[in-house]
Amino acid sequence: MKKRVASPIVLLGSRLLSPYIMLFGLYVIFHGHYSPGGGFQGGTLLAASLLLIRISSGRRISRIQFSDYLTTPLAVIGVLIYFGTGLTALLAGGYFLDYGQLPIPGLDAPDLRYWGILIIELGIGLTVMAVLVSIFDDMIRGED
Amino acid sequence: MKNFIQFFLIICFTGLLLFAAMDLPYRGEAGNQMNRETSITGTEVPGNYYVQEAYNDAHTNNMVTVVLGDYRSVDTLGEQIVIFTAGMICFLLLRKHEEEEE
Amino acid sequence: MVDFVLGHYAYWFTIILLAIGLYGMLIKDNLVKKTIGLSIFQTGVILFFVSIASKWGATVPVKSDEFPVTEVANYMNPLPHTLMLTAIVVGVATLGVAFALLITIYNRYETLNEQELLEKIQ
Amino acid sequence: MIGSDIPALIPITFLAFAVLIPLLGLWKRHLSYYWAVLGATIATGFSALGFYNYISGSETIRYFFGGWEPPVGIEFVYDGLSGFIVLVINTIALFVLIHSRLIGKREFPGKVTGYYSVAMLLMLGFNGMVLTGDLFNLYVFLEISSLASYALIGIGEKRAPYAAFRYLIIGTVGGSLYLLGVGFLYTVTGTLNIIDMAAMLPEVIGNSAIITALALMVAGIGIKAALFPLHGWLPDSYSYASSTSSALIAPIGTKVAAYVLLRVVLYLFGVDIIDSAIPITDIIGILAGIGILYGSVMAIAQSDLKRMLAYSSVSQIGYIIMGISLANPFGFIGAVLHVLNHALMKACLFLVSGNLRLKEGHTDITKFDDSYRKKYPWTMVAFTTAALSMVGLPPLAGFFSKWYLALGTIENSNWLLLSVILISSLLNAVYFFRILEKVYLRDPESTDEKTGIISSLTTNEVKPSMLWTTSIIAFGILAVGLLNAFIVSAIVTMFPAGL
Amino acid sequence: MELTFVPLYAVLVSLAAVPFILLSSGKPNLREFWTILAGVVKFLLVLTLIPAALEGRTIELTLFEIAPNLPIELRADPFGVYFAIVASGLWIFTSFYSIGYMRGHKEKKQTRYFASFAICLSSTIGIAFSGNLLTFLIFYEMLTIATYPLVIHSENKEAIRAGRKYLAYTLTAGLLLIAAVGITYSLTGTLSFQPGGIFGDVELSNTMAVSLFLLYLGGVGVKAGIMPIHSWLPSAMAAPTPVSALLHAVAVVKSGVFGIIRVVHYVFGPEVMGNFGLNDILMVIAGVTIIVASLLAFAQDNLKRRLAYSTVGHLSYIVLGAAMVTPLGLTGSIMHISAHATMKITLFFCAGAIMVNLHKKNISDLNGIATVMPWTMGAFVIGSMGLAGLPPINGFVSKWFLGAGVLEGDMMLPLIILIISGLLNVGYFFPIIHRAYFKKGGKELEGHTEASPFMVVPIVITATASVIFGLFPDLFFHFFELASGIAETVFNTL
Repeated sequence: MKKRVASPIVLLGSRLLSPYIMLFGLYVIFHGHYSPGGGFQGGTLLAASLLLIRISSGRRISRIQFSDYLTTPLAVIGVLIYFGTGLTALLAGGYFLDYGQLPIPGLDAPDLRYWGILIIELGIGLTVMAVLVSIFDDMIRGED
Repeated sequence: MKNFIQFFLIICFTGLLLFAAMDLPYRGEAGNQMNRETSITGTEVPGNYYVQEAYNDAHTNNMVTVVLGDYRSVDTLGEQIVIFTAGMICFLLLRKHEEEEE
Repeated sequence: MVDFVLGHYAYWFTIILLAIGLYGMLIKDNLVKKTIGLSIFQTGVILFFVSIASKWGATVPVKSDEFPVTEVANYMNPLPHTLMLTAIVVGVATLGVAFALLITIYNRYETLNEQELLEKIQ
Repeated sequence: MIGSDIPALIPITFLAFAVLIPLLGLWKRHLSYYWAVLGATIATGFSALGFYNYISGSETIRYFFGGWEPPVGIEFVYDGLSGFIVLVINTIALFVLIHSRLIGKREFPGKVTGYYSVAMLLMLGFNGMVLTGDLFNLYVFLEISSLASYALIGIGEKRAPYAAFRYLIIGTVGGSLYLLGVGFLYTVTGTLNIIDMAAMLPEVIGNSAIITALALMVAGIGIKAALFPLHGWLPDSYSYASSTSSALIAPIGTKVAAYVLLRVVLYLFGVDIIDSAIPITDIIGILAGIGILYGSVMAIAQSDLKRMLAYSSVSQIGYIIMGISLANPFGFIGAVLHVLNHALMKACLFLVSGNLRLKEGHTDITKFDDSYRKKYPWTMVAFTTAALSMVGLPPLAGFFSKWYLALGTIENSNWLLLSVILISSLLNAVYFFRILEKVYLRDPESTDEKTGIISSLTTNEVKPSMLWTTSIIAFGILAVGLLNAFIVSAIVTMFPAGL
Repeated sequence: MELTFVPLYAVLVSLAAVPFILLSSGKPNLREFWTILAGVVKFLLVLTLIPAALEGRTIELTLFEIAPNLPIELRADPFGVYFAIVASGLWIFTSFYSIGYMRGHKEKKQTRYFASFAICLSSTIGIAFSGNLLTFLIFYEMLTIATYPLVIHSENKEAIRAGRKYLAYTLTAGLLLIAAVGITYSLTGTLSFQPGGIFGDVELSNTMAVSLFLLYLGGVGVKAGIMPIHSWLPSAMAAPTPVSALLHAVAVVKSGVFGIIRVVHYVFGPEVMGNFGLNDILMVIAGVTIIVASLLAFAQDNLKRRLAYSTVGHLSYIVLGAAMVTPLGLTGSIMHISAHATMKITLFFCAGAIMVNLHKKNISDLNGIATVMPWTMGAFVIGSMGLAGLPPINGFVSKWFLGAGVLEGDMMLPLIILIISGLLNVGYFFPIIHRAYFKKGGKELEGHTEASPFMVVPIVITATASVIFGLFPDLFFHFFELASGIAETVFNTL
């Protein structure tokens, strides 16, 4: 790349698109219970919105939006959300990942499962987003 | 010569798959094993169970989500680990910390 | 015979995809093309799974009030779809690792052509 | 309480540490090693506890994830066999990880955090593969372990990434073939659970899709296990990878794949089907035989220690697969025992090569001489023990797996494979005694011509953490040899139905 | 005294000495003290077993199971005790002799030498007391490995080549033995040695019996030096002379012939041997070996090589005796184990003494040395006379019984072989004696005297022992009584 900043039109266009893609990604995650969708699909869309900015604006600006030091912790947190949900169920006396045993008062087993699935989908979405961004970042930097 | 062996390999592979087609059930027929009510040995067929019980078990309309998130949640955890592994691998292969503290 | 061919029509495409993928991996010299072949090969497998999930006259596996869930024939089999979500993610991860390796290879040898690479390694 | 959760706890431990290491690595990077060792220790503790429970009479544990009974849900099956393999691989991994501290500093500085995290993921994948009772779940864990091993191999010498890339291509094809096989099986039976499917397969035998599925699965797993014509990725990968990676992957990776092959052939399809309907065992028996000879011959031709060990792995895997292909009790005992023995021997040998590489900077056999014995006396004792065991001299461990395999071939009246076992022992002797002769006899360059006294050489043994792990594994080879009656009597309780 | 554990102690005592030997590597006197101590203790332990063996009692000790239904089993039956007496008794002499030889020769790496020696002896006693084939196999392979450092001791090119050859032969043999043992196990379900064989009720096909026998023969025959597979033995003469003496006249080769007798009479049994004509095979091989080896011995100028070929020939006497499958033949064959051991060790000791003292290896250089080394050459004369079968040396006794066995079995061919080979023995030993006594020595002999007492005393003792046991075979150790008792047990159980 010769110039540090690419064409302003591209930058503007992607800045315009990015929030909508992100919003759609969140929709896909949360609406996964009722229509095709879920954590992976939504997480990919979230990553796409971040990567769009990264591609169009270069490293310096995109870091302001989403620092590349955040990716690994976020990915770990995503895994930990899933893992922690399973472990909670295990500690509450059920099998690992048995959402029916989650210690949330006032809900019966099917509803607990409903919420359990939602929680893990969030975790997945977070991990997928963070990992895809981190792969992109690593590849851009090359091997140093 | 080398190419010949490789083409031969491809042809063999294709032949094997064609051989499998002889007894493979037709696409989309209701009588296929995985679409039947009970299996050969009388156990539950998972595909049917998912369709019938998914909503009762998790109050979720999307059966794929229930299978993914609940019935086969270990697969999904594994899948998340796969993607996490890919991230860690790119981190490992491509990035390096400058200073090594002790 | 006609029944046989028509009954398996999706399967024939699977075989073609698998053969193309294998061809790409075995014959092509460029490592990126090999990776593409690999991807096609995996896609062939995914296509196979998705194709066996179908039932004639059934709808997508999202519960809707028009079709009672007690009648299994109303819905496609959700299991292969779920499995393939996983397989797709595995494929993506594999591609990611493959490209990371390709980058390191390129950094060291400045080529991705297998013949040149082998010469440089010697 | 904890006993029934063990099948889940072992992989969970690895998972927890795999995610904690990068997180804590942000805080203090050099602690990663200790976290990894801690994780491996806990997991080994669980495996030992589980196997102890099994020995003292507890039943097979079927762990239903999410509380869903198979075939609806996914289960982990902790029976004697999987418990045994899990214990073996985790113990080996623990020792290799303890051994790895200085190698890490030397061979991949600045990458320890990622390295140990990926190593934990590798072990997670292997444990999952061994424990799972679901065919598709097995694929997922297979891919986790494969991806991790590509990366661990890619960290190494200059040529390592290319070796890793080739392994990636071949390995992913293997995974896909396996998945395609699972697809055929699912199409015909409608289930993915191994126990469930094993009950159905006798009903549909003769179906061409099932035969193809078996062929595809054997080929796919055979790639991972480096079964003879599919072994092409192995020598490069093992010889260019960093010492720790090869010490971790060589003893464990191919063994786990061989174990999966055993599960598929003897448990999923079962002895009856294999014996009567499908002649797959004859084919893999012959392939294993060729592989044994080929690996040994190629090993003789190598001048680099690690490369030689890699080819020797090809040959030793052949033993395990031959044991499976015999499909009789002695063959089974031989195969399972050889998983343990070969894991110990190969781990010991690769650790020795790691020690040498750290100290000398190379593993070139032609440069070995008498000074090595003076500089690294205990390392060389460990090497000698492992080498003699590889040759199959009693009462070391290697002899006994050969003994049971030989009994297995005799029981099948398969004289060809019997002679393969014997000939390959001789070939092993050739390539190991070649080194031993150099190490103990060849006068070093630094010898004073006139007096014949080696000048200025003192003991220069590796650090205790490396020395002790190597020595303990070497001692383990002897112990397993002497105590193998106990192990075999445990293996006898693991027989699949119909044996 | 409770004897149950004595065989175990006898095996372990020299193994236990190994750490001490290794630890005291800097102090030669202390190191050699351990060796001697272990040797004496081992010998005394073996001696305590003699009374029981004379009564025909077998002391059995089953250790832990090393494989299901296959325990490590030690069994001191008369035959085992017999072999153990020979091996452990001669170890003491060899130890003394080694000290003299190694110091006289200023060999390096003496610690390794003595340690390997101790392990060798443990393995040999282990072989003697093995109760089943698996135990036998384990000790047999241990012996192979422990001998290797001894063979290559001088570490020159020739020694290394000899070591390779030795390993190639013996490891192959070990593998054949594994195969044979495996087949036996799958046929009979047991591996225990039993007088009269373990194939009692098993249906054997002809091919199976013959090929199994050939496998066994390949397995134990290599160490016994039977003819087509003997060539490691002359090569291994590159080792220091005490090694040649003990291992190639006593431990290794005798383990081989011990194994052959075990296989013939305790695994196959006389009946099976006869039914399938296996004894004929063995007899032909042994006969050919005796004649050819004796002829080859003529061609050797190197003294040790000539002795080696003589060993090959004499080992086949023992094999021949076993192959006759008659009680007297077996007695003679067992007697020849001890007879040949004492005589051959004398001869090797002499060769070593000449080499250390005069640095002479070849027979053509030996002119007139009897004047310098009278004691040594006197012993040499006794040894060679004994090997030629002249009374009153113990070689005569054993040959006598071999001959009697031949007559008992009504076979002509072995008798002819025995006679011819006796003449050949005289033929190849006589020139040596002739040169030593009747030719005039060169100038280089001046100033030399008899070798060090460490060496001469063992030589004289073993030579005397040959004569004494020739006159009184039942003295001290009751060799004859034991041998005939063994033959009785084997053939009574028919």
